[in-house]
Amino acid sequence: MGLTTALRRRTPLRPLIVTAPGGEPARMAVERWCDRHAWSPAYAPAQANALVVCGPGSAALDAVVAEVWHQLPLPRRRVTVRAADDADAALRHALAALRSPSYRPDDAAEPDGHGTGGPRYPEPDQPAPDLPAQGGPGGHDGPGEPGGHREHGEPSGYDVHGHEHGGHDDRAHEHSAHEGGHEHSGHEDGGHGHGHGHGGMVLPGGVAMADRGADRDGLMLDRLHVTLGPALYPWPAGLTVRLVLQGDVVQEAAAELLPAGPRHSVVPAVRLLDQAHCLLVLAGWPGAARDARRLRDAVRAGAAPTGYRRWATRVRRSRMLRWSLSGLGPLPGGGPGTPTGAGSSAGARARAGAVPPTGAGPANDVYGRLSAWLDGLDAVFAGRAIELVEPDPGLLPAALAGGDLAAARLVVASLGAAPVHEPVPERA
Amino acid sequence: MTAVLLVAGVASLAVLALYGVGRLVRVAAQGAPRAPFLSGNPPVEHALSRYHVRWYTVTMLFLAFDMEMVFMYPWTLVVATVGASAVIEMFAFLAVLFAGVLYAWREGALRWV
Amino acid sequence: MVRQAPLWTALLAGAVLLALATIAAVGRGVAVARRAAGAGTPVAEVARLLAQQRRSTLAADRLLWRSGPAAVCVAAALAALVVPLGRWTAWDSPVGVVWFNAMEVVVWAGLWLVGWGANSVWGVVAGYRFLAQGLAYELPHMFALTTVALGAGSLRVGDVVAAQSGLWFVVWMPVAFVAYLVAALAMAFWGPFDAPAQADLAGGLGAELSGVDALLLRAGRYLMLTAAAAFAVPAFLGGGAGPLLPAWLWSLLKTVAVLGFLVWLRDRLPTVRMERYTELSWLVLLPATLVQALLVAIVVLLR
Amino acid sequence: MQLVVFVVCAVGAVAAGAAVFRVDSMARATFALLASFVFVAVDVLLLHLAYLGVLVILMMIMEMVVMAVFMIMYMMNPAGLMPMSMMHNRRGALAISAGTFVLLAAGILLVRWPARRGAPPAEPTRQLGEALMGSKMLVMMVLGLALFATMVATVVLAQHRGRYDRYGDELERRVPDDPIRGGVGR
Repeated sequence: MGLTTALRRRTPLRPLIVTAPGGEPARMAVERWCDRHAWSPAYAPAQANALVVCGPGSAALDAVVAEVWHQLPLPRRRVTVRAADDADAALRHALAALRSPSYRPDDAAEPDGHGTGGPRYPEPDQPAPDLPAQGGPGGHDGPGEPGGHREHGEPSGYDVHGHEHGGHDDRAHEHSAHEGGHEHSGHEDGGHGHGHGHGGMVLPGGVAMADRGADRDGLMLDRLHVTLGPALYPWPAGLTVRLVLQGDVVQEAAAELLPAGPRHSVVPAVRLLDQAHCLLVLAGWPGAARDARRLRDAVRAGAAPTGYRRWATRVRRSRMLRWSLSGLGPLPGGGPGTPTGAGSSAGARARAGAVPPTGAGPANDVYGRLSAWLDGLDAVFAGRAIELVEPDPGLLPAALAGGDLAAARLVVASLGAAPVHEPVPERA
Repeated sequence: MTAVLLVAGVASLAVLALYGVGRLVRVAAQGAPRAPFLSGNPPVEHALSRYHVRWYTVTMLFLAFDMEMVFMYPWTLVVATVGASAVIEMFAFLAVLFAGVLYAWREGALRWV
Repeated sequence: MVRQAPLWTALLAGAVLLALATIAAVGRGVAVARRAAGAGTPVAEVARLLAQQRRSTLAADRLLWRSGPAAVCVAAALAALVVPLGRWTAWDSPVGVVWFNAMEVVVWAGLWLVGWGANSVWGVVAGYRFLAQGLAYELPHMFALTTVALGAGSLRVGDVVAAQSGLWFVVWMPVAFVAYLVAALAMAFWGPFDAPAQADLAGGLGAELSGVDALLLRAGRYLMLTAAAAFAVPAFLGGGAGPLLPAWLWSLLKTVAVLGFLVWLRDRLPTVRMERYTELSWLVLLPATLVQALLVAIVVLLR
Repeated sequence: MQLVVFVVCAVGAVAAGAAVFRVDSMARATFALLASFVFVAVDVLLLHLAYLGVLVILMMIMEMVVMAVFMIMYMMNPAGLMPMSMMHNRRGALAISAGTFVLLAAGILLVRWPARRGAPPAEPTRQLGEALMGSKMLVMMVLGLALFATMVATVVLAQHRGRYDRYGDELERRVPDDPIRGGVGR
């Protein structure tokens, strides 16, 4: 085990950041900390070795966090960063623990013992798979070690073919889970339209098979229910978007928000730079995203945003960014068939409510919204005061439907707070 | 040919060796399967379902155009010896295929979602 | 000019490929950190992934899932086999150009398997996204390779190098060279073509991989990028030709230069969305490479 | 050495081919078929038909991946998660396959194979090119037209929205009306 210790002494911290509502300042501090070490945050639990929850906890978020925590591979560490000032100490502590030679997988919980909810599985409204016979929740070693029992707990419920394990308990569990799956998959189209009729069969892992539904071309296709958020990075804090996918195309979308957390007075420039950072990360432009993040951190620290001009010019001039992002997530939607540009007239925009006035020229798509942020930033750094309008999650379903899964994340990221100010003339 | 078998074998062994090293130094054995990542929500269905691709016409265009590579590679060897007729024949062939691509483009086969 | 080397050099080719891929990863680490200390990042990452627990997902197709990254790594090593190092080549195949093409296509199968096996929506979408990418980049890539073979009148990589003794192919086949570089990025799902492993899909192909499995996928990506950069040297940049220095060193230097360019490009460009790129590839890049091939064919006739 | 590789690949090809019908998952079935083709390709390479062997690998990977796309789009339970059988009409299939096997085996044994005359060409790939540009030109041209017909036919059959949907009934629109814009034009 000497080699393991030696290898682990060098391990970087790769946090999966979960932001609670009101936890944005903490998240920015965590990102800044990672940036200083040149470590990029993880996008999924498999890639992470630390789960960093930013901001105050809430019951709704705790359940989600417990589920994600369960998916993190060992070695892992859980960290709660309630406020921006805690970030440095908490993360250094976690890193030291991950690197410590005395690390044992079992003391993987976070030090302050926060969060007791075990992973919900497979459905919150279903009988828990942790039947007492398998030493389920009773196997908790204490409130400070959520998920720790999974290392030796019920493997059979998760197996590909439950019947291989043969146990009588397994059968009972899978059957109950199966019924739950039916309930869930049936509620969308009001019936069990299973093309393959698996009624009464053992479902692998207690999860249902995808059900069919009509798509917009009049075909019957398998539809997949995918939930984005709240434990996703980068992603607006507390937002949950439920999607119905066929292939990778979003057929339906619904959005909901967790109750708002404590409000922080946010400098508009920080907010806009942060949004631009998230959007650029999702647009796959790491260089520009990094610069946006550093500018944001400089502004937060009260320093001068040196290099803003260069960065803004680079983003504006990028033809590839315009080529990739324009036409995505048009607002207001008349359905996927509506062409952008001509359709987003001022009247239509007014109907949609809090849609940012993006100036006369650009269409109200992802690219247009990014341009509006840049215009807002120009105004701020030119010394003018601007106001931000909070985004309206009610706009999301129309903006998401008809796009693909990747576009969905870009559209959500683009619907951040928007500046209201005298529109700066668009430089083409 | 022997070199191919040798490299394929050694590369596969290297992959296995990497797994072996991982086995020696890992902190814990591979645990029970986890639910796939869905932002902290439990899965409703298996992701492995009938996956509807919307670019299926592109696959057919691709296969048709791709067939022509069967001829194109040997053709490159004999252009110099056969002469102008080889070039004219091959590019006539390609022009016919490209006309098919243009038709497909006009019908919107290269756009999806 | 390029000659068959003894059998053991086949292993040397693999070792050189691995070394160059490591250089690429180190370079990437430095580029991300924007300081020399970033060079340690890949080493630390390897250490982290080796020690990390591997994981599996619910109802995953483990056989297919695990064979994907391994297939990509092995294919990259096999693709590099036909690349001559200076005056020597480990395998002087009469159809070296086609061989490279075939090994590069293994990535299609490998990455789709990685995506499919995990039973995760991110992976499945990412795997299909790579196929869409493959359908878009492959034809211009094939025509670029054909143009090279046409210029040399041979599918043997050694002959391709010999045919460039007067003038490098990059000079009179610039369109093919550009198409080749675009395909090199796309086959390694690198730079602007990293949509299958991107943040918007929570890491896509790698969304459910940890430990050695994740390490292999990343290694396969760097190996493929390196193999593609290495093949550009005999195909377009005159192989080991150059003044003063020995031929093998020129081969290495040119490979590092191409590789450095590809790695540098990563931070410069945003990801290309496939529904945009497909149309561009079929309507602009494909005819452009066809015209390039026609021009080269005419030159070959007149020569 | 060659014999060992040949036998391994021949047996592997048959085994992988048999696996196609033994596995539940469409993905596994497709890739078992691909493995079978790759084994065959290695055997072709052993016959010193370098181009054909490599071509089989190249084409079959692309085609099998495309096949996987279509299989998974149409077949239910594509991952084999639910128990099912791909066997239908066992008895008939058994009779047909046994009959075919006997016929082919009898053919191998009964046909008087010609003895080799002359030496194999030094460069079979070049021979192939010469044949294509010479005596087999007609074949190639007919195939070109067939491929063109394939393209047009698939587009006609598969494309949901054709040019009249995109450009208007009189084809009067300058820019097409698509659900999402493409990479060229709008």
